[in-house]
Amino acid sequence: MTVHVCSDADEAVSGVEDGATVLVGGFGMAGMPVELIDALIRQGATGLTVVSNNAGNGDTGLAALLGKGRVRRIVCSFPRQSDSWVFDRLYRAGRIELEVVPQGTLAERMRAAGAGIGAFFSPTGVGTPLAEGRETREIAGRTYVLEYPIKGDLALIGAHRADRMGNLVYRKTARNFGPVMATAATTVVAQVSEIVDVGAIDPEAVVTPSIYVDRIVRTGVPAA
Amino acid sequence: MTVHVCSDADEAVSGVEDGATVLVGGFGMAGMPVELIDALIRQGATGLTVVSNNAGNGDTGLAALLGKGRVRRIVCSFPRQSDSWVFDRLYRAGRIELEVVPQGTLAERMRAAGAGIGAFFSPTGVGTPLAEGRETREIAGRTYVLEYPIKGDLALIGAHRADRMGNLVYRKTARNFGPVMATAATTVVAQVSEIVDVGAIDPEAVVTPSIYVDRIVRTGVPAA
Amino acid sequence: MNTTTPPVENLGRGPLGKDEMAARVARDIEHGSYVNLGIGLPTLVADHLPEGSGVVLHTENGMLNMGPAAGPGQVDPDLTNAGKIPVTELPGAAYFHHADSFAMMRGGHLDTCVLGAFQVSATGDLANWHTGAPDAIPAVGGAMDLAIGAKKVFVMMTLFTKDGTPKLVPHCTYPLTGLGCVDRVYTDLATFRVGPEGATVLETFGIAYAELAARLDLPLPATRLS
Amino acid sequence: MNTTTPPVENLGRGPLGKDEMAARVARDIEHGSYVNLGIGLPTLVADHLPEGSGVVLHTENGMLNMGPAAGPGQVDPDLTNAGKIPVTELPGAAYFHHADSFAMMRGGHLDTCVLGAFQVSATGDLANWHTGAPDAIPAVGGAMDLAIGAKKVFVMMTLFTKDGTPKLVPHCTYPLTGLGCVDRVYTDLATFRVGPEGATVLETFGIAYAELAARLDLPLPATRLS
Repeated sequence: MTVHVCSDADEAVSGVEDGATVLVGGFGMAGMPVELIDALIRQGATGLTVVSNNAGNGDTGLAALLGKGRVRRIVCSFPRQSDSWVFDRLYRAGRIELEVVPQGTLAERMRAAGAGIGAFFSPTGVGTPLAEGRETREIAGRTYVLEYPIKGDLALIGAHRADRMGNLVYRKTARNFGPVMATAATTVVAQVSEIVDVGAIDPEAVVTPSIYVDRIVRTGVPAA
Repeated sequence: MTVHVCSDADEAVSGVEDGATVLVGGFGMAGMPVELIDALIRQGATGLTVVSNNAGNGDTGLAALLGKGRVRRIVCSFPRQSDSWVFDRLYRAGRIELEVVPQGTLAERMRAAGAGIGAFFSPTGVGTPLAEGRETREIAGRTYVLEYPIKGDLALIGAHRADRMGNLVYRKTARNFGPVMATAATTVVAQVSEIVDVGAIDPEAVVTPSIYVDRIVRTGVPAA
Repeated sequence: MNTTTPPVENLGRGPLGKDEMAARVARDIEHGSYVNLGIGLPTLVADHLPEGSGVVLHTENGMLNMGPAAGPGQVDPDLTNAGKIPVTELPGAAYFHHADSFAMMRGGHLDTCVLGAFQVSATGDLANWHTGAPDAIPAVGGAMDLAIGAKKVFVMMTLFTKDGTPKLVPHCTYPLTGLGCVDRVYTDLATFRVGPEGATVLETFGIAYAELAARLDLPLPATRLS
Repeated sequence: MNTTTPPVENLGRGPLGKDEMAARVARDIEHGSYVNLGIGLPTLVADHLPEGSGVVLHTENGMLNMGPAAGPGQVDPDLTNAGKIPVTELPGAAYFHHADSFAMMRGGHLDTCVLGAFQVSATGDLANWHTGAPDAIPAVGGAMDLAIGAKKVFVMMTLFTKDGTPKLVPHCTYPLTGLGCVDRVYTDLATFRVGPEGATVLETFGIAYAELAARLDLPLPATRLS
């Protein structure tokens, strides 16, 4: 349905319920929807499941959400980083559940959710601890593990530019998980640096078509 | 590996072996690589399996390839059209095998081949004759049918513009199957209306990255 | 609280013509929704969407915000709809490849899709791709993807074949396109809701409910829960 | 006809330094190939590709034709490599999202990927994501995708840990990243081929073959089929 152009990030994240599954874009800081995460902290929803590549860096953004105790469970590929002290402390204290998923499988499981695929056989992780106890199958001489979709109630993504219909383009490697998460959540919220008139984005260059986007909000260009 | 810029369509399709599986782009005439198909007819390979949305229109292009008796088997979603008389005649004479696949499943099976997915569960076609005798599974309350990848030895696609590295962009709905087929074949040949210098295509707007493209050839803009 | 509503009988008029059917479907398409109109009769619906409806049309060959059919001088062989008819592009359009286009459908992102049909069953099974004739060449195209590919699936068809056989049936006899996928059936004589509970009549056109029920070979309660 | 080739012993010199290892790997990367260089040691390989090699670097966070690390004044927070280091863009680059980027890897489209490792087995099993320490927080990132995601997988590592334990082993004791996925192992002391037939030495640096074989706990035939 028609995209809603929000006046601020607080409006953009209104209505998130306790226990929701939230897909959070970004790879490191590139594409990280910092203002939306800050607004989600103010909004107050708790008991969240967060799906994101990392488990927060430093003390801001996703790390701050974790630090406030709002996240019950995190699904990510690479939680352990030099500056993931907030997550590390929670994890070692047994105060957060962790599901580690190979990075490409994480992306493909969200793509499957967005594409209506019930499950898929992936060669990634076969024979490793991450596939232990899981269904495997040999197909044409190769072994695969069965992977299921990951669907969000909410996706928070950082894009570059939106038109007033909700078509999105990204910048460079900040594209990363945004276009995939936009297909995989019931409500998709994008923070962008610029909102332009309908017709100002080349239809050949649209990365996330408007159909996937529910709310957009213009925020300042995130600090480097 | 580095793309080869061919001097003509005949060079572009050289080396195709009898019995090869050839993915042929296009939806109707939009994106149909007519010059490459004509060159494939001259090249002479026979006993081919062709994967394409339609089974040829009129007497040219794919229909001509069929008409020459070079195609043993066709995998497509919509063979029967008002102008598919060449296919119709061969089919009714028992001189061509047909596998009918729902259009989206056809695209997704090629995507799976390109993405290294061993098989996937799709809701499309469940309970219909096209899923009869196939493996099904109920996942989260919905029934799915298991679909396998379709991989080509060769893909012939029609794009709009290439740079000299092989990055491709398309035009409007002529994009259709091209980007998917480009990921799903061992050798990918693209005919384009224009070859430009490296750097002349916006990296944000590349649709088929150069890694997927083996040979490019400039041909005239196909007649409407 | 559940209430029951009897069907609205629009008498003192004939059955709906094609354009009236299209207008009737258009009335049920929500403002700002994303819609796929199937080949044939459903294409007419586009002409009846009100000015400023904000409806965005999807064509499964890879486009959102498709415009009307191309007029003279507007034909571009690279820009067609799923029926291979030259069309136009509206501001805010987006192009994408076939895997992405059908992922959009299969993933349930379209709000509504409107399809033609040979038969629809009372429980919403759809048959619209194959007559089952033994010598017919099977051709499915995007029919099965569309059947399961929208939040709401509307069928638009005449209620009877030319020889008077009902197309809304207890069980489809033609090969199926999709199982339990249809939500509403818009016909020249009546509009129906179909689904797990069976068929109910929402309204009739130029025919009394009792006469309609008598001509159909299925249970058709006179009232429905709403 | 199969012939056998003894390993080349490069004596009269010490083991390879980091940059010499990187240069050695670079020599085996084909002109015009598409390559992913893992985080850490493998990143150095980029500096040793010859001018005009035509090699196109992939970074799994969504880019082809990545350029060198960003210099002062070139840093763009939206343009980083998989190690989150600011990088640059070369002409002919392309950006794509994560599902497309990992489809490219999983689908076997990269010609070569170069990875670091904790351990590699003689049959090509790779362990490079987890030390198995019970209190370690598991973090896999793209390691498992890379391990299976290229036509050829090269490992680049020192042959022994600091305390002298071999990292080329009969069977990995650390948790696996991938099964039978490594083709070649480039180390400071020797280059190996690994695979279903076990490990063979292609060349040594600053150590005689016999001494190398004695220090490793695995069968190491002195000749190989070629």
